[in-house]
Amino acid sequence: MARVIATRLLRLVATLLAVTFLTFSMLELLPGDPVDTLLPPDANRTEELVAQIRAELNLDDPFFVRYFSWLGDFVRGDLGKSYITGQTVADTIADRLPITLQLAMMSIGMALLIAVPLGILGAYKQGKWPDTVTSAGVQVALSVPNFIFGIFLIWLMAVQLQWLPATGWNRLTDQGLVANLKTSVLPASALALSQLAVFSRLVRSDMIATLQENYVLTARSKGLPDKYILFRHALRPSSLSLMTIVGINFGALLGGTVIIETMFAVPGLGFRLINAINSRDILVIQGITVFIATAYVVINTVVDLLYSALDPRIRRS
Amino acid sequence: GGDDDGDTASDDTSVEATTGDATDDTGDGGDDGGDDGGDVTTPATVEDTDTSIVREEGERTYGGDVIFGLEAEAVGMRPWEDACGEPCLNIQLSMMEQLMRERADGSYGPWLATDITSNDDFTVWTMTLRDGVTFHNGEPFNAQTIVDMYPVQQSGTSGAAAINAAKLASLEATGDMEITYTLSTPNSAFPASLAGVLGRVFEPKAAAADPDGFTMNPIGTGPFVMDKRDIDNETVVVRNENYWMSDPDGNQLPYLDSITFRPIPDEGTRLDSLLSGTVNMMHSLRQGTIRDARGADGIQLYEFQGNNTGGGMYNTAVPPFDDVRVRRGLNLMNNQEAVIDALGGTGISLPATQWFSPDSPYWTQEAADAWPTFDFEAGVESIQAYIDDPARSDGKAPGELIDVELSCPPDPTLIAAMQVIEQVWTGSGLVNVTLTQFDQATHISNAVNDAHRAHCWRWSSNQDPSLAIDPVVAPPEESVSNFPNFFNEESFQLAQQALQTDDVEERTELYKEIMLNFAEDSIFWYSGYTATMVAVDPSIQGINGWLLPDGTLGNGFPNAFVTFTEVWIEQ
Amino acid sequence: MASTDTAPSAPSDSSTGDPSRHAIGDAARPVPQGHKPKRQPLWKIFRSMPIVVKMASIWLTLVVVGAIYSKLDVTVFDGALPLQDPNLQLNNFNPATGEFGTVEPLSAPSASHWLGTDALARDTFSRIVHGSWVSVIVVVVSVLCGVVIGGLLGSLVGFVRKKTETIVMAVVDVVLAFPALILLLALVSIFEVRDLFIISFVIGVLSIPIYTRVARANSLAVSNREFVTAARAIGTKPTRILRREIIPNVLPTLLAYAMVAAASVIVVEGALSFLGLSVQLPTSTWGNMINQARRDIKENVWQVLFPSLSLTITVLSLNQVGDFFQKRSAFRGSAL
Amino acid sequence: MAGSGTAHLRPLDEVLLRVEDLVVEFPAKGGRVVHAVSGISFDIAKGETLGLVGESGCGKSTTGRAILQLPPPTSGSVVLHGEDLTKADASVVRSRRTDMQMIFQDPISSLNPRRYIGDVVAEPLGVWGPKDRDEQWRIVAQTLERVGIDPDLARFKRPHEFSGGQCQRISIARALVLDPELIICDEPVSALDVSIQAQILNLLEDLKRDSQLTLVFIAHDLAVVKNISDRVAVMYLGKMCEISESDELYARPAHPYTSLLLGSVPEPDPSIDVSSIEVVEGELPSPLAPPSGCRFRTRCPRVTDVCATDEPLMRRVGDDHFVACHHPLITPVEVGQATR
Amino acid sequence: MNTRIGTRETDDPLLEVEDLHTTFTLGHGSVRAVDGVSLTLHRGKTLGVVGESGSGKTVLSRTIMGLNTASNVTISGSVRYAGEELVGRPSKHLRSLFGPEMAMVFQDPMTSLNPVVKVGRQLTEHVRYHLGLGKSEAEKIAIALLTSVRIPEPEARLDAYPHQMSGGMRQRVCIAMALACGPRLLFADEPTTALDVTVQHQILNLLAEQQRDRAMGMVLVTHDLGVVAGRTDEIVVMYAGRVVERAPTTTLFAEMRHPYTEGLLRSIPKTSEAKHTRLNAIHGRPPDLLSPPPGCKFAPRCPYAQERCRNEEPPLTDPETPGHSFRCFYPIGTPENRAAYESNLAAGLPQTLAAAGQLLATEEVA
Ligand SMILES: Nc1ncnc2c1ncn2[C@@H]1O[C@H](COP(=O)(O)OP(=O)(O)OP(=O)(O)O)[C@@H](O)[C@H]1O
Ligand SMILES: Nc1ncnc2c1ncn2[C@@H]1O[C@H](COP(=O)(O)OP(=O)(O)OP(=O)(O)O)[C@@H](O)[C@H]1O
Ligand SMILES: [Mg+2]
Ligand SMILES: [Mg+2]
Repeated sequence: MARVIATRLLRLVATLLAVTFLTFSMLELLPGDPVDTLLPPDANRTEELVAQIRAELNLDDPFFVRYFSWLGDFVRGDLGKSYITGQTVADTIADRLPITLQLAMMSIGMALLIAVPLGILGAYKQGKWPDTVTSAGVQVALSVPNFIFGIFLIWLMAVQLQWLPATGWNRLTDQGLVANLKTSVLPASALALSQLAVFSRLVRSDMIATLQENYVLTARSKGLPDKYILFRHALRPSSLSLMTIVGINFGALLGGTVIIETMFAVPGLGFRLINAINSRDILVIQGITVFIATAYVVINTVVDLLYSALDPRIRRS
Repeated sequence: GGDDDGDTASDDTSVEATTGDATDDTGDGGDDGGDDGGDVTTPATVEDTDTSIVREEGERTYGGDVIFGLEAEAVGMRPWEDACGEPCLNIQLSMMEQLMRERADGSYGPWLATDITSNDDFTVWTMTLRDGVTFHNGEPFNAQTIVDMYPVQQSGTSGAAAINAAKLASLEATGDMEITYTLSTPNSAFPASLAGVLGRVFEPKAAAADPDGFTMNPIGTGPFVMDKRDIDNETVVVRNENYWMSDPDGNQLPYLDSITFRPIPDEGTRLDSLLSGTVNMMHSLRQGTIRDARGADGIQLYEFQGNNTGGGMYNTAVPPFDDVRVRRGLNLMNNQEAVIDALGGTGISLPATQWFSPDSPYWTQEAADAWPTFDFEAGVESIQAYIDDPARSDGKAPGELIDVELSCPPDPTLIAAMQVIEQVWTGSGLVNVTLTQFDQATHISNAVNDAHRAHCWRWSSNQDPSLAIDPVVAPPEESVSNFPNFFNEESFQLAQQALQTDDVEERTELYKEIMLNFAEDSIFWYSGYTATMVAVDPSIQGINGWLLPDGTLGNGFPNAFVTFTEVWIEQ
Repeated sequence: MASTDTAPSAPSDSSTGDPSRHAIGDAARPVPQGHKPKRQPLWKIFRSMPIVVKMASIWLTLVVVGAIYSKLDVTVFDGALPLQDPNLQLNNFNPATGEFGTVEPLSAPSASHWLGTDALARDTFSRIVHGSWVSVIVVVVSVLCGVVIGGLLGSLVGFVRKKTETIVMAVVDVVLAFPALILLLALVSIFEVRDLFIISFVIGVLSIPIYTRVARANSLAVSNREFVTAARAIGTKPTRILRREIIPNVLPTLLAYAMVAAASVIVVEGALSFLGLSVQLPTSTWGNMINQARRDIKENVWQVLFPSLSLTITVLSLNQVGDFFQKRSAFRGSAL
Repeated sequence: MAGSGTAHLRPLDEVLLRVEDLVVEFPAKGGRVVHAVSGISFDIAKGETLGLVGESGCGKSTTGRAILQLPPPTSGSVVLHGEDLTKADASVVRSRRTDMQMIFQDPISSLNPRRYIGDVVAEPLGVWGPKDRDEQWRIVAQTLERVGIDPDLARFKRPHEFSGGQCQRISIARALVLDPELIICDEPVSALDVSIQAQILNLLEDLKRDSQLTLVFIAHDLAVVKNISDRVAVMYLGKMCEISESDELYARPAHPYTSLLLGSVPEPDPSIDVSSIEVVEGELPSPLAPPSGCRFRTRCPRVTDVCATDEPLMRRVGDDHFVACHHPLITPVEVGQATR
Repeated sequence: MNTRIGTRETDDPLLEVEDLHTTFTLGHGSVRAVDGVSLTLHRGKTLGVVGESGSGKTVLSRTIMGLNTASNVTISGSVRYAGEELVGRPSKHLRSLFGPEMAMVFQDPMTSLNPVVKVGRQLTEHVRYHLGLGKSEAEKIAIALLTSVRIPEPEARLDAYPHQMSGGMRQRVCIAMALACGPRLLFADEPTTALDVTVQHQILNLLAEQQRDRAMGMVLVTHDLGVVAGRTDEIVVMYAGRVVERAPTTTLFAEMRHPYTEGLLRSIPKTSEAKHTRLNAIHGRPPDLLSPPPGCKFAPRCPYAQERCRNEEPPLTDPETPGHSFRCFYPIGTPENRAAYESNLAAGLPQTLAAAGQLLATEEVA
């Protein structure tokens, strides 16, 4: 096991190097002087300012020298600062990450909560009406883009029923759980819908495969009740690929909440990112991108390791 | 050199003028560009909207919180550095005050100043400051403050531009509470500059000590104090218990306990947020939102049309726009009514003929009459004349179509306007139109770098006309902001003259002449005046009629920014 | 017993251009010729579909036909066909007077405008038809990209394993690490890319890793099958094994997956449009129709509804058809 | 036993193939090594059928594949026609594969499900044979007829349209199409029903008789092996136990393992009292950590101390009967021939 | 729920199956996988079921157990366990029988254990469910069970996962699991097919031993005549879903009457025969159950088949020897059979030539 972890970590480091390198090159690929790209168009472009930026970014050094010094800074948590807001990128991320993280986790949690029972039901009643109905529902859910579902949610829950606020975000740390939930439920639901669909499809198909396994027949021949078989025998072997997808989705959500965050005015990473993109705040774009990519890689590694911890077959070998 | 650079973005208001599209463009630019024309189709609707400024009656009560949905986050809070559009002004002015403010009648009255006078040729201005004002951090406000602010302003992007536009050469403290400004050239509109970035008072020691930190923790003298700033989420300001101003009945201002500013970029959800009670106040610079808000129940609307004109400009340095026949022809073909009609801005904003809306004291009937309004046949004729001219400037053979590249930022509403214009121009059978879109930043830098042809633009300045007009009529080689790259000696002289008098009628006359020249030279095309809106829960009062310290009526809520000193919530 | 009757002109598979075809030796025994079975005709496959999948494939066909029709209309017929692109002639513009027609903007569905009109009084039905072009191109280009490049890479590494695999999969991991939407956003907005084909291509490139993974997994499974060992035992060159044995077995699954992936590609374009960052306007795309109509949603909900429905139904259909073919190819595979 | 030694090898010029000291190891997780085949030697004369039996996992398939260099063995030599394939170039090995072919256990999995039978069988010709397609098809058609498949019907059919037995015939046709000298049959009948299995065994016998084929026949069913083989080699955990002419081996097993194996075969004869038969206790040890000395010692009824320390070498116990055991059931014949 | 049915030790049969039919409805037709099977098993006896792949052995045993519950299955006929009719009973009732009354050992030990559940739990979960035992009691039972199937270090094995055991060991666990509640009837569906001969021998011995000790009735399903030869009291030979011959073991091997049984026996290579002994393969291949031939299902492959066989299905007759019945008009060892053979040989019927060894293997399959 230690060996597995070690090789996995080694791979992780290699991947991270490549990821950071690519992100770093982003600035390089832009046409023109990087200083031009970094400064807002109406900036007071004094000689000192330009010189200062060049010095801060070591723009006069060769590319690789700059990459490694940037990488060093990155490892130390220094991603530079925005020349538009003046805030450091690290602060920005530290500020936004909890929000996006919560959204991602909540939406995955909500999706799982509904998807797993649905998927099990579909597999258990395969071909019968409960399956047909849920499969159809899941298909539709899968096909509704989340921004469309978001519009609908706001219209229904905020404007018509006035149950939940339409926009905004109450930080868990400041306003407490209830207030936080009020603002987080809608965007999380909007994000959850398509995942719910993916998850329940996955659980259903894996479960169907599992239910055809001989060991399920064995369990039935032992006279165990169906519910017991479904949950104690079939669920765990059926949820291994679900775990991978949950991991991948989780990583992807860190960068995938852009639209929903903009729509619900949720001040997460995505919202900041789209603002940065709109104002061409390159260092912020770069910083957030490299962070998300890094997080994605790390999360997937962790999921891989967890996966092998969960499946005794893999754990052994 | 530095002067030219300064011109590109003169003072804060003119920064707004040039980048106005930019800052709000994510949301609004388009509508401004296209919306007008209300008067032609249903003028009644426009008149229905009561835009007169009156002081509200009613029992003022203390307490209450306002949650204000803004169309964008105001990232920078440094008046000397950051461009500040409408969302930003709302936040910034709740905490920082200006030396002067605009009155309802368009003149400027003192706010943190008590008085300002000039010498005869408007080159030296002496201002006395209000006594007994302190900053949120307890620092006193006095002449030294202004002196200390000056180097900070000079070092900042916005500040330097504002100094430049105001023609300010130097200043000195001529007393404890007295400042003397010396200008490089006459500027009768200097008080207007002091109602902008130049006059926006921030605590200079704190600013100098930690310039970047100021964005998170701005310190001014205003009625509200920064409480909590969570960028992109909410900025909370709370009542300044030591605020210096009282209402006419002697009650200490402000009435509100706090204001929470929330950026909600999505127009639809912003209005939904108001309708669902998530926020109790919002603003919008989009005509479509105004229309939707008009249709909604249970909210109170404040609409405003100021010196905002949407449209575009031609780069006359590039053929065929160097020929007035082309520009005039294109303008004559511009079916303003159709542009607005197609946009659904009908009944909200009026078609534009000049840089001032009929609300403005500078609006004149002559200028309106002189503008080449829609006359398709005349337009076709004008362009035909150019096309048939063997000496046509674009070097093509007589009879060949002219090429027009029309460029706007990629806002859906602007695109809609563009499409209508494209349709009419193409419809003449004489023009070959290409549409391009660039994001806001590129759009502006294209104009700055003269990489533009026919270019969407918005002139948004609720301020003295000189601030917006001067850079445009200045010689192109001296003024980067002369985006049309056109020089009319007469207009230039007229603008100079306008700076040498403070007589409103005289100035109106001068600016009218400039507008007539604009009509003659056709270096711009107009669509409509841009309406802006503040929509609130009906219990929120005091947005419309607030008073300057001298008891005169302020100018309401120009460009959807709200002065919160006297806002209260009706119980 | 070998039957000896020959069909002299029996078609043999790829040997059609072979000149020596009729001149084979061993005159005593005519060489038996098999009859190459015809590929299952499309209508037969269609008939075997469940009703929902039938409807889905009809819808997809309509979308493709609509896309081609609209392109023909714009390029060949110059807007002369019915349902012309409303962007060509806004609201019955009259070029003699410069006046526009009287079509009501934001109207509800009616006999003259089946799906109503948008804020510019453009016919929504025509716009949806014309908007399908973008969706179709995005799907075709990106799927081609993914299937060809990703499929090849994945099949290759699944078969070759060793270092090649390690390297390719590492690269795949890296590309996969970048949030696709963000890269696209950055690319489109910073690099000013507004060309439909380039955007589609970029989406395609970003989807390569997933295809590579799918192809690799299948290629791994196929490579472990004994017919691959058998081919090696014959002495077949690896490239030939790849071409003849691996890829034909990987492809059906990959294509079925592509159907499902295509659905998400359409949504990505929709999302880009929604943020105002997709192809050059005024080109109609479903995404930008939703985006443009959204500001009028309180006035007229139809204009958001119809393009959303088109998007949703297309995605749904792609999923359905993808599922169908996946099952079909799986059945074929396992029934061996 | 599992022993080594080469006492049983015949002179090189008498044999078609000689495998000497073949070792195949696979890397396993955690840096360990699977000792799949550990020093096996045998030879096959032309026209002979060598049966290879042993329990699952003892390295039969690995041996078969190593002969074809799929993958090449870790060490040892595979001499075909006097040429050592392990030392030959990859391209030479590839071309030598025309002389050696393989038939696999799972008839269905060994045919590409997406290709026509005609193409599958023609594949070796596509690589090595005439490039002319009609010429190819002529050969393919003849071969299909030889294995009892109607070429006309089969040409444009896919494998799933045939039964397992037919698929196995097609695999055999593919192996035959290049006229190889040696065919390695890796459990070609294990997946087939008894009634079909007999058909295939008969077919192989017929082909062998007609075309002077040399076969290596791998199977775990001792009865099948006996039926088809001239000589039988018994393997245990990567080693060779016993090799002998087959009637002799079945009549007089010399190795305790062979004897136990034979006893375990269920005979369709109700008169045999199954409960009296000796049982091999325990299970096959892991090839990751094979026992020292004789590999069978952990389950052997005749085990002594020497078995744990010394590896038994091949000794002659009969005419064509060799065994690697310290305590064989038949006393070894005294031969001077020392083993290396 | 765990009351024992028919506790009287009488001579009534433990299991009686009568005219059992199992039909799978598929999209393109229906498969009669079990087609009118009848059999009887007495307490403490072993019944062997033999037949080729696809002949319906597995479906038969699962149908008897009531484990064929897919929606496309139609079952008719009667299954009586200790006198109680099981066909048509709700699955809840059947469940209460599984374990204490009947149990099953499946073909493939590699897949019939849940890979992610510890062996200990799998061994006893149903014991706890049926008998309502506590954890520690269950553990004791588990250890006892593992010991009884001769798994070394049973305590340590409780926490093992199936993949940590060899195939033989897993099959022992499966057997222990089936025996856990002390069933009176055990189905063993090809319990050793996936195992090596040496291990197969061990497992079969183990099964026989347990059966003797517990006086269980056992149904041993296999395709290997060698397996049933020494270990069963009675044998049922199945072909294409039907029973073609049924007899006490010794009778069957001594005087088999059905041509299929004969063919089966003759096509098996035997170690006692000399090398290169030519095998008498059964010609052709088993029928497609979707469209079975009319008449006798074996007729197309039968060396003795006559016109009548091709049109008319022979009944399962029970002529002279008690307990021996078969489905054939021309049973082996009768003059009619001889005559049929001669005439077929003369006519050059391929299956007859094959049986006579006069047909080359290459010509067997048309
Ligand atoms: N590619 C491989 N990588 C690692 N180990 C392998 C590989 N191939 C075979 N082995 C191991 O080598 C040993 C011998 O395997 P082999 O397939 O030769 O046995 P076998 O005698 O053919 O068994 P069976 O009767 O099950 O086919 C086994 O332990 C197997 O797990
Ligand atoms: N669920 C099912 N649906 C359709 N047909 C089935 C199903 N299960 C079994 N069959 C068919 O029923 C017939 C009998 O199958 P069964 O599994 O009982 O054979 P078997 O004698 O056990 O064979 P084997 O020796 O291969 O285990 C086969 O033709 C099979 O295809
Ligand atoms: Mg093998
Ligand atoms: Mg079976």
